[in-house]
Amino acid sequence: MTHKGASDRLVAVDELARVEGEGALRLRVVDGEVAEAELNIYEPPRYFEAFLVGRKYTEPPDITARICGICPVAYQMSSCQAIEDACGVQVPETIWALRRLLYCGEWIESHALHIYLLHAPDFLGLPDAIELAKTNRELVETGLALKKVGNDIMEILGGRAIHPVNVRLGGFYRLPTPEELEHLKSMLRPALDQALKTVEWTSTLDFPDYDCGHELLAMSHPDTYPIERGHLITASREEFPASAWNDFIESVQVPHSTALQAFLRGRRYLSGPLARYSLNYANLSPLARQAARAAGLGERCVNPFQSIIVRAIEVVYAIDEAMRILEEYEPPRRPAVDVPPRAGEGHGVTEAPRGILYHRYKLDENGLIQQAQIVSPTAQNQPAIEADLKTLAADWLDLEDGELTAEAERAIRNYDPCISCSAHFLTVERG
Amino acid sequence: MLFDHPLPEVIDRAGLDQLVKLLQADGYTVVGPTERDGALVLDELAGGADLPDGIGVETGAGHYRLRERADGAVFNHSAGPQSWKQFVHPPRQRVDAPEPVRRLAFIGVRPCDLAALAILDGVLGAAPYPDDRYLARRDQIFVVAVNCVEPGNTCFCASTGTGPAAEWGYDLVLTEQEGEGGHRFLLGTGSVAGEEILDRLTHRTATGGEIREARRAVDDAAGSMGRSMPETDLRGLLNRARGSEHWEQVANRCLACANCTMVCPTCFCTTVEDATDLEGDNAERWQRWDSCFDPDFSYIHGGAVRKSVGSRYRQWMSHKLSTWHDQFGTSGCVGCGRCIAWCPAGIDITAEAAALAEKERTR
Amino acid sequence: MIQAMRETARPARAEAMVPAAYTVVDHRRETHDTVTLTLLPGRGTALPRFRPGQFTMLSAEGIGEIPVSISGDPDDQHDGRLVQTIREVGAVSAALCRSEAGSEIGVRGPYGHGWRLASALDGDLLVVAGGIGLAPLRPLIRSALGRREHFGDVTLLAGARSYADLLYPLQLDAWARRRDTAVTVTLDRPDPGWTGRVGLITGPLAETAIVPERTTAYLCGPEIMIKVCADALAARGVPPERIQVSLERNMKCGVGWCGHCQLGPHLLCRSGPVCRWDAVADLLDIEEL
Amino acid sequence: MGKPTLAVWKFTSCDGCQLTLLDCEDELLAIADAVQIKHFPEATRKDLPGPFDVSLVEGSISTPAEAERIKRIREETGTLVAIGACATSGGIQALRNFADLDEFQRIIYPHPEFLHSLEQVAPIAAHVDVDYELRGCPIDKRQLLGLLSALLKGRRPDLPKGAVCNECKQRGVNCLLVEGKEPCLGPITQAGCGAICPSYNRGCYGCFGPSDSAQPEALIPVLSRLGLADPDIVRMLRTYNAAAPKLAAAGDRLEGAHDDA
Ligand SMILES: Cc1cc2nc3c(=O)[nH]c(=O)nc-3n(C[C@H](O)[C@H](O)[C@H](O)COP(=O)(O)OP(=O)(O)OC[C@H]3O[C@@H](n4cnc5c(N)ncnc54)[C@H](O)[C@@H]3O)c2cc1C
Ligand code: SF4
Ligand code: SF4
Ligand code: SF4
Repeated sequence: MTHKGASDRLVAVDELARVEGEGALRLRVVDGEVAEAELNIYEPPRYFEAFLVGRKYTEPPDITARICGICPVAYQMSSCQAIEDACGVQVPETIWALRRLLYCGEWIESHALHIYLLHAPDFLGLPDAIELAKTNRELVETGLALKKVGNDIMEILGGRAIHPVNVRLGGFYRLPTPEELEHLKSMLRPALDQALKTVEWTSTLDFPDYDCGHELLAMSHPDTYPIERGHLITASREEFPASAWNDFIESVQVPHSTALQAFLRGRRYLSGPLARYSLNYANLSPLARQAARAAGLGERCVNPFQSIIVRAIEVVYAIDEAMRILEEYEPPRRPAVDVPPRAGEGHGVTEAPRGILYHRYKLDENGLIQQAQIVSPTAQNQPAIEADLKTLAADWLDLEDGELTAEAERAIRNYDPCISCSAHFLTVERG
Repeated sequence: MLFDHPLPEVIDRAGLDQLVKLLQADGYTVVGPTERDGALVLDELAGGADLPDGIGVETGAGHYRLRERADGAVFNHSAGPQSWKQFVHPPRQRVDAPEPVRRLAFIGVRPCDLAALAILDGVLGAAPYPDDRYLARRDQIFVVAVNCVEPGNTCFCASTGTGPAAEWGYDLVLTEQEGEGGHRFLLGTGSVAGEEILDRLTHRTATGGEIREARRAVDDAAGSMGRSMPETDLRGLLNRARGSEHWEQVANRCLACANCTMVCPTCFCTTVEDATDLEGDNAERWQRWDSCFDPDFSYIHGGAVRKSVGSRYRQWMSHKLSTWHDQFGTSGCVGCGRCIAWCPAGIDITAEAAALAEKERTR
Repeated sequence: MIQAMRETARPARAEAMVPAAYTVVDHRRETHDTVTLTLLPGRGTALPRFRPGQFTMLSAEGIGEIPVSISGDPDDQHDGRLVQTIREVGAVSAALCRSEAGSEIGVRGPYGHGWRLASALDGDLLVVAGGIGLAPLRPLIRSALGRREHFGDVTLLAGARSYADLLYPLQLDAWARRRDTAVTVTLDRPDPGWTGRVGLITGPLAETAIVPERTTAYLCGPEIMIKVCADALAARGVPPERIQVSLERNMKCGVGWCGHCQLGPHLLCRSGPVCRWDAVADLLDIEEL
Repeated sequence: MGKPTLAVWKFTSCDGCQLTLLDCEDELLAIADAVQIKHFPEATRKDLPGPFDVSLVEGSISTPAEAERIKRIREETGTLVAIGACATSGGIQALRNFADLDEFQRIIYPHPEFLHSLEQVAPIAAHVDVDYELRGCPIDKRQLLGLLSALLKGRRPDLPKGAVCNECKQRGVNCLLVEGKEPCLGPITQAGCGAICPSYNRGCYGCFGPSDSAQPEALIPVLSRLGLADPDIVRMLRTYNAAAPKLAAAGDRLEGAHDDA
């Protein structure tokens, strides 16, 4: 048994709750100092990159979606992009618009899930949203309604909310009908209000003062807030295209994790809402910026606890953006352009709700996959999460074990880690 | 009874649009063939323009393609994936609550499908336990039949005695003609309601030549069916074939996917399931199409009676061609060919019947 | 598919599929898995009188509907009462078996062709029941015993797995005590102290003296039992048309619309469940028909 | 009598099937009213001890620790429902059953010695008795709600065993195979999704796994006629339910036929 204030103690949570996938947490205190802080990812490995080898180039959008039930669209978009890149195919803007719309659906769904069902209970000292609903049913209902709008977009555009079936290389299997798009518009309008209310409500929560000192990595696009396209930028003004990924990012295996951890030229870094927001504030829609200001946020926010506000702002943005896309929608001439196979290598990178998702494929001339590499957001954020834990834990040493672990879990949930997808990627062998 | 009608009338293509409009004005939802996703389906028509002018079909075993026609014919196609069954005996219905009934006008019912409706009437509409829901729907239907002048590759209604001429069971009957004199439809009436509509249509009287041409076209159709059932006592043949090893052979090709039963205009089997909400209040009872190919179809406590695919195919084919007679006094097959065209494996009921007949002959 | 619900004429009903509400007035446990319910109709919902061998479709609301034979006395149908004996094998039968006195269940029927008794007039009756098969035969026996003078010998053979599984033991006892009725019970697994017959029902059947040309046989039980017994009787010269068997197939509607209960040419809900052996013997020989 | 108790468990999987429960936005609070959720880490920190009236089990068994854990869950559970392709056939990760695990580990991890994997990825039913299976990658929301309301009411869940084709025809979706548009696994795939893919002009890729009466051998010639080469057909059969015995066997035979040639 370890006690509060003891100078040597080990605190562990075997099964982290309200995160996607299976992870554990370990803090070791030696001589009154936090000696180790580990986010253990023990999710069993599934070897995706291995069995992708030998599969056909048309398959990764569906297969890699199965890496993560929470952000399948991210996998579909990054893989489509990488393979289209390898095949040298340009997809028309009209199809990009639909892809972005689908991706907005995933952002709305995933962020609403995290804000209301996973993260909010932490601020209120409750075990879950069901308890929250007992005191504030309306609030939870708002969250669920928002989440549903995200799912509606995915169901209509993708056929279903989890592992959508309508995405293919070059575009879609079938285009949405005018009635379906009208229906979406009618769903989105009321959702915008709910999203704005969400920003307002999240901004009233209590936040510890804490600025993480991590490097930030996000995508950037000259014209828009980054979702499905762009190049990479850092807070220290480095810029590189997806194709240079492996020159900048290195993946390392650590014994306590089935996920490989990623470092940017040796530095730990943060990707996800805070990084996106802080590096792309100017490209948010006016409404989203206004909501941010009203919530008291500046153009930069690096307090992981406040990520809940930033997510809410991104939901406003995604709804706003979805409505814009629908207003400006012009049906593509064909649901998909042809993507004939050729030998080559391609890179794809997109912004999953919880951070950057990188894919790389090497194809032979028949379109069979020779090599696949996937770097998931949580693999990238894991070092940053552990660093936060270590820093923050120093302030918690007076707490009882139960309280201490609750605080630690909360620090982890700030990142909306998706452990299902973080386990087991990254090709280390080359060639 | 086109040819018995004192003097068939004639309408042109615009008259067809007018017919649709008149029916709509009378409160009917007009349903007819229309193109969707590469097939001619039966769906609500906004107007006559939704009809498939100039679209033909090419069918075969497990094969269906649309093709452009040289002429503008509207009704010369066969064996679409749907039948009128879906409107009178819908795929899903609640059986424990009343349901509003729509007035439907069917446009383009081919003789085989008229026969199929008559068969369903005999199955679901007959005493002592008529399906009131079925009858209520059936009651509200206005039927515009078309005589068949261009059978398809999978058609065999001539050998089942259910076509190519529409004999009865319609309010109006059309015979489509092209060529000299333009695109036109000879129009006969089969009911008072049909005559009333005819009175309001722009029409003229058919010429003797037109009537003779129509008669010849339908006669020719009888001789140009893509397929035929073997000329034998099918009822007895299938009765005797229950123990045949042929069923095993079919089972190797059959997918047990139930497509044949779903597309068949006379297959009527259903199952019933109860549903409740999470609170457990609000119980509902739903009926939905079922199929003798479904593993649970013959389930009784302890296991299904028909476990093998062969026994299920035997059940299906025997029911259609043989035991239907015992149960309902007619054959269950009207020769529309849908089950042949829409079987992904291309299993052909006429070929299987021929094979059974051949086996019996050579034994 | 057409969505619009434009013109609404008169609403469709499915009279034949809507159950009448009956109240359970008596719930009697017969064996560990079998219960007999006595049902009374609600006001104005009484169904037509039943004949021995007919069945009803019983509903447990929100759970489902199943066919169950009527096991009550056909000469006691006052107030429209129905007596039915149900063995619990799955969800619906379990829910019905749980229906305590006072609860409501849905009933449709009575349906089907029952036992033909008139054709047996002045002859001998041989009743062979296996397990729950005694339930649909009880109304027949009661009917016959109520008109005892019209028949010659009346013999009942009943089989059960064990004494604990035996249906209506008191009733069987009472019949056995009548001088004009021969009752033999046989158990597959005898309990200690059981002095009666042991083994399959085919044993006592073989030993029962019959005059084939005078005998009408009534059989109900597992299909395999029916087959073996009917074949044995036919072999002993009982005319197949005078062997009556009650058969079971999946039934969803009970009125000939659902197609599930086919046995070759038969829709068992209409031409059965009681069939003449000459009409079904060949069919039951064919596997998976 | 207290409320029925529910537990949701995760094994090797993507979380998508349990997310389906959280995706029942309109019903989630009603579910929480109707049952007591004892264990569902994705949604709650609360973690109450068994027994559990109903356990929803997601994921396949792929490590020795998982094989132990599922036994404990079975012991504490009344009705155990395996949810999703991973839990009912092994899921996509069972593709490694067809390959050399050591080599797989080497491709991805510099230090494979840190990993603990069983030789074979297996469905739940390979390790313990399963009462019901919800198929699909992911499961279908309506089927999940139907199952829960049926279990709450004591009804047999309505889980059709026929092929996806039933749903195409009942929805009025035209057949892609017969129209020669797309290869489709619908005729051998268990119904339940509502024929989503065909309704999006795409052939079913079999995420609900083989139907009860699936005859993959009868579909192979149909796919060949559409121009698929044998390796393409093998890949089609071997994706989301690769280890389902019927699909695995058909794929093996087709591959074997090639090796001989
Ligand atoms: C004419 C007739 C008379 C019957 N009489 C009696 C009786 O008096 N007492 C009695 O206990 N049982 C009787 N049965 C059997 C009874 O209907 C089944 O035991 C019951 O349907 C099982 O339903 P379940 O939902 O409890 O079980 P499950 O095994 O879960 O059955 C699921 C479904 O399968 C179907 N089904 C299963 N078994 C049968 C079956 N044997 N017959 C028809 N459908 C079945 C039903 O649709 C049922 O809802 C009779 C059956 C028939 C056909
Ligand atoms: S059995 Fe085939 S040909 Fe005959 S009516 Fe049915 S679908 Fe048409
Ligand atoms: S599209 Fe596929 S699932 Fe649908 S009917 Fe055709 S073969 Fe069956
Ligand atoms: S059609 Fe097939 S692949 Fe598509 S969702 Fe349904 S079962 Fe899955």
